[in-house]
Amino acid sequence: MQIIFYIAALVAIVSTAMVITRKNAVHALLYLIVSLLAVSVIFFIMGAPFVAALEVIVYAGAIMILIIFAIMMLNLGQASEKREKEWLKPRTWIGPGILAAILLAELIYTLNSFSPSAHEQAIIDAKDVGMSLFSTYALGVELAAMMLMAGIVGAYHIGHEKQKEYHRYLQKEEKL
Amino acid sequence: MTLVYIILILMFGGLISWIIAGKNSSLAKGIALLAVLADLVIIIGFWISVYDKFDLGSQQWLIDYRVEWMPQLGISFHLAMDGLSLLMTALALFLGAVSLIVSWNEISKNLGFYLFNALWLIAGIIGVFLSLDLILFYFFWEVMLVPMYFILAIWGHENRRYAGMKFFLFTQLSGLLMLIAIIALYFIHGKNSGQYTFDYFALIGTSLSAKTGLWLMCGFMIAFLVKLGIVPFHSWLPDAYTQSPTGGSILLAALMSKTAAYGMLRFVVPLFPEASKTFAPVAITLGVVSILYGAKLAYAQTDLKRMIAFSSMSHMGFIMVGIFSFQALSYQGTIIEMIAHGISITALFTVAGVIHARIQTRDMDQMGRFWEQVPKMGAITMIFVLATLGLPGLGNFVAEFLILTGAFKSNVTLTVLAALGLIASMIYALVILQKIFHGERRKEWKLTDLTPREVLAMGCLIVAIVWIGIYPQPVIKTAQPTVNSLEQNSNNTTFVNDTGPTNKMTLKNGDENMTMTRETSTFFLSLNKKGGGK
Amino acid sequence: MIYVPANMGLMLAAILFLLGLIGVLTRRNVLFILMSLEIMLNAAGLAFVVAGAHWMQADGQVMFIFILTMAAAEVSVGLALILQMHRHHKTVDTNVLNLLKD
Amino acid sequence: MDVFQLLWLIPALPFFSFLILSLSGSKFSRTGVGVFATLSVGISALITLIIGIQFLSSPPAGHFYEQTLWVWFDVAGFKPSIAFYLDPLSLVFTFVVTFVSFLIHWYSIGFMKTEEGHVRFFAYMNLFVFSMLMLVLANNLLLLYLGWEGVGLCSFLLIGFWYKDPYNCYAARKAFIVTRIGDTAMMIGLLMLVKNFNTLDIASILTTAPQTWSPGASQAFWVTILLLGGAVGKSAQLPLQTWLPDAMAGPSPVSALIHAATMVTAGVYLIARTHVLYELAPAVQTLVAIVGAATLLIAGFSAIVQRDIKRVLAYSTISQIGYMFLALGVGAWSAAVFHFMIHAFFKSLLFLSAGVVIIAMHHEHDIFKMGGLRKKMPVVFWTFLFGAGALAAIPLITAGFYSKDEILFFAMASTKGSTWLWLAGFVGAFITSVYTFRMVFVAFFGEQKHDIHYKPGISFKIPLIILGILSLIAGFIELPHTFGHFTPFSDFINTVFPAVQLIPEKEGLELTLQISTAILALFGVFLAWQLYMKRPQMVARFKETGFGKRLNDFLFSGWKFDWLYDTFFVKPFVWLSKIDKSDFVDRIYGGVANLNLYFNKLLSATQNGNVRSYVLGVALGAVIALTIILFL
Repeated sequence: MQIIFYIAALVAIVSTAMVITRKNAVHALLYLIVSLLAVSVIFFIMGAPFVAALEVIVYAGAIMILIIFAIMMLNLGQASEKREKEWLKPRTWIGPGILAAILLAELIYTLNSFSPSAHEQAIIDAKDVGMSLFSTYALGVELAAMMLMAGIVGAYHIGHEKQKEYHRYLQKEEKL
Repeated sequence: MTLVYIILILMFGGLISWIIAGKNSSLAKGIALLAVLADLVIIIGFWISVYDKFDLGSQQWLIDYRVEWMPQLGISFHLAMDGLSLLMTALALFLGAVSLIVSWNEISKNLGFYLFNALWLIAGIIGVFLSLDLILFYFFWEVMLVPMYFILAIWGHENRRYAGMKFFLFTQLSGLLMLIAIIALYFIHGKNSGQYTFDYFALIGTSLSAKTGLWLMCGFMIAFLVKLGIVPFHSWLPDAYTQSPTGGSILLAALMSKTAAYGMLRFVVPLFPEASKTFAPVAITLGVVSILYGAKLAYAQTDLKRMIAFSSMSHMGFIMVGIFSFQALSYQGTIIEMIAHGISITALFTVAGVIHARIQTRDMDQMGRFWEQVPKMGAITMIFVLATLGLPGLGNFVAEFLILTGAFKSNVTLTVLAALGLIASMIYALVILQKIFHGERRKEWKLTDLTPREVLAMGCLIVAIVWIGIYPQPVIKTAQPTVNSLEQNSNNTTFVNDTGPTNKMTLKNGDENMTMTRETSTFFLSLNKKGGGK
Repeated sequence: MIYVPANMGLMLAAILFLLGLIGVLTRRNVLFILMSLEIMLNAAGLAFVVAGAHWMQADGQVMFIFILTMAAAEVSVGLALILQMHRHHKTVDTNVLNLLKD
Repeated sequence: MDVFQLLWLIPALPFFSFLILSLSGSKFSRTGVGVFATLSVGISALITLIIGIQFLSSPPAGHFYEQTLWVWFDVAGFKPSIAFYLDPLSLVFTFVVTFVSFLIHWYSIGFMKTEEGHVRFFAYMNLFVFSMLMLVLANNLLLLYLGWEGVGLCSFLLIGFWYKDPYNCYAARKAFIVTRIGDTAMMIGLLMLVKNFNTLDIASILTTAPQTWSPGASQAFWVTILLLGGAVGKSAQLPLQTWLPDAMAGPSPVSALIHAATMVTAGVYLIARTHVLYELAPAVQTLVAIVGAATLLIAGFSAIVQRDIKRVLAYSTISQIGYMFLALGVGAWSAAVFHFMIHAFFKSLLFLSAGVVIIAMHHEHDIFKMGGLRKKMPVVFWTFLFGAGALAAIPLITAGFYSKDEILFFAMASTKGSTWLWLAGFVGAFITSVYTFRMVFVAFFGEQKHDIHYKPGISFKIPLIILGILSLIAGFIELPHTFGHFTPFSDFINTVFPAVQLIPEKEGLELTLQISTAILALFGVFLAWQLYMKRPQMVARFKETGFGKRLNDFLFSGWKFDWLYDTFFVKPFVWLSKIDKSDFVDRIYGGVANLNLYFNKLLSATQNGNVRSYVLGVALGAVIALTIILFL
């Protein structure tokens, strides 16, 4: 039944490739969601149902929605699609492509050098994860909480449109 | 303890005047001057009290003060004084006092910090003259550097930051080379004798192979050559001398360059007798090149301070020639030159500062016929211009004559070339006098003659230079024990060199080194191998 | 619960990661760069989970959760920045925003 | 009391006077300064006279007296002292220096009456007298060198006395530098002497040298040639003679004292003082003679075409010192000293008279703009005529005849002399009388071209008259064999010098030589009269021709020596200074700094603010790091 893994992997790779080549942001985002869902499938078949669920809920759900909101606020239209076309010239692909190819080759070379023997698998469910998370990694959880807090405050502060306090005659010119 | 007090008085004086300067600037200046003068009185009192001892000639060291500092590393707080360091300390205090007096009104911005730097600089210089532990020596060497950098970069003239940076880079880099050499010497000595120490007396007998000795000596020499401003390491010198405020120029040219000459006499020659013999022809050649090239450059300048700077460089060439001739005559000449040049260059920079304070320029093309308005300044300048060109009866002549006499005994051709420097020095020296004080009036200036305070300072300098010119015997007598030991030291080397077995050993060492050079060109690797071989 | 060889899983993670890297390197639109970053983070998380499954330990998943948290925080701040950038400079082109230079 | 103990006062008095004048000269009255300075030198002269009489009446043991004041310095057995040495040679020089200085100081009181900076003038003059006395009285060569440089300094200061004119500054500088070149040679000579003898004490060098060196030793050769370098510099002999004509920029008393009577003869003194060394180096001694002969001719020819009265005198000074060198070179030591003394009298007289004329003519130096001064200024005319007569060696009645005649005779008859040397001197004597009387006739005869607005006062006249009388009668203390054979001077001074070795067969020529020289001198006067008084148009016409013009220019510029030195030494040096003003070594370090800056620019180009290129850098780093880990 490994074929499921390979199909899911293929879907993930193809959709990811589509993400980075799309001109329309919304299309790219949809492909990204597909890719995330595929990864979620892989998680599930590898015996990690909890994170599979998280992947769908948090990643594909919350985060992607956030990005969609952002796209909406940016209001990128037809013009941006045209511009994307200009920016995505084949020339720009060459360097990163070669680099990535080299890296890939090296990784494959490394990963091939160890071939794990098939052994029994166990499902690690939410309970196990939770036990580990709140005992061994309790400190990490605290830190992550702090980071999230900082992220929220930061996002608010940065995203907040500052009140401009110019004289009313100047406002028109100064408004960007 | 006297030696510690001398340094501490200066350091505390500097601190106190820094603190006070915000409230009462003239009191701060007074305290600074008082600290220097108090030291000067101590030193002169001490000199008078020991003056008769120099006749015996047996005891070189007058005071030897040593306490452990970091015994684990073999570093001790070791100060000592012999005739040479006595003379140099007295000179440093005398000229330090003069430099404070002549720049009395020059500094207004941040006066307290200036006084602090000036006093710490003098303290550092005196520390260099007195310390006999190599790490302590290096410490004071750096203590000198930092205040000087501040004086140059904060209170300097228009191009001060460039000059300050150049000065700092040159001296710091060369200082680090010296530190490497010091540490290498420490390890070699430790390996040879099992006693790891930075103490001068212990290290003085370290036996080194010809090549190692040469390398280590080069580490020391480069630091000293840079400070002395010898071609081709002089590049920082004109900029730093020119851009400093008057007090800074005086301390730099008159005192700091002397620390290098002192270092050669105290460390290079005794620690590396054979290497310095080997190096001597190069050193004398560099000295001669400095004399002639410095004089030539001096002639070409229109900036008064720059010209004086190059003239100083030219005179430093004589010091090089004197030290590396290894003759009693030239050693004495070198010591007198250090003193006489210190005095005359102080006076010349003072004149440059005095003129700059009055007309805000150093460009000699804008000066001319000053004698008409300021004859006193002209007459005083003339005396020191004459000293610079080596007029008999003034200190520099005695020095240069003795140096040349000694050098003539060891190398005729180079000495003749060095003597040509006497002609060259006259050519540029007369330009100073005639462009500023004689000739056409190129611009209308309103000048005021020297104030009594300036006349007093210059009067002291005149008395000193004439005294050295016509009766230098006290200086010679004081330096005699040191010179004796230097001479003995170089004579010993000659003796060892003349015997057969040593020659063979040098030859063997040479072979060994040649193979090593083939193996690796890195100096430290070869050092390690040598240690391993033993 | 299917057995998946760990090297295959890691290879997938590597491929995804590199695709994300290519995206970061080639796209000029800052929004796409952000998405590509998400891909890379996700790939990293995948690698952790694969490794955790291989060793039958919960730690891999714990790490994934941390990464997830970080991604969330990063995306929120990142999007806020993008919005400000668009507001002030009327562009989403990273090449225009090169004030961070010598 | 032993009068010899007063010896130190002779140089000390002018020195104290210098100190007092330079420290508080402005407090004196105007004439007070001059009188004070003159008195100090006068007392020195008086002490010299007393000591001289004592020396003559009861000479000290060994015909010398030594007085040590203190040890200058003492290093490794080398121990020069501040000490004085009095023997007949230094006594003669001291006497001439103090006496002539005294007269010139006296004269200067009037001369400087209206000049600005008179305090400075007298202070320098006193310093000069002090230095010159140190030079002649020094018992060691280092102290002599002190005086030697001191007189050079004073010459510099006094040539540039009117410092406002850049030309005077140039002349002063030139004099100091050119003589310094010689001085440096001399300094090297001193170094050699120290190396060989470890002393610079003149007496001990002169006694040990013959024991250490055999005649013709190379050491002796080098030492003497280096000392000769110093001598030719100071005495303005070939090839360092170029400074003296320009030195005439100074006031006339200065020219009289320094550049005629005393300082320029220091070279003669030096060679005479170290005569033992020169006898050990016969080649150099011959060179001295050749230098003297060549100089006297070159300077003589140049003097003929000069227009500036002081330049004529300057060239004649060079030429006369050439005679002294000639005498030294042929071993006629006492003749050289004798000529020095006579020359000091008549040349200072000539300069002082010329100074009066110049003042009277409102600072006009050109003799062709003078003329007819004979009637307006009779005293000056007569004294000038006496001086000129002595210079031209008018037979029998002038002192110059006796001294010059002695030199010419020895040039021929000494074992070290030759006919060629004599011939040079002989031709020189002829030229001398031509140019001397050209000057006299053009300036004092003919019609008056300018008004005289100043009559010399009595303080001018007395020194002139005294010197004029001396120019006539001083020669009688040394009469030749053919003419009385009365030689107290050489008897006195020959306690220092060995007698001249004569070639027996030439001894008889003396009378012939004397007569021919006498006739030649008179013929020269006649020729000058013909050329410049009777037919001046002849000379003018000759000057019009191409050759004549070029010859005139060539001689006028002093045989183009200045041009030569300018082209080969001065200009290259100045050029070198100009192109390398800011030190090429500095450029090298600047280059290192610039190279660093360049690399800095290269590296900072990578920091272009483009986020993606930074990421690229990270990726590249990852590739490299991985590659290294995996494959290396």
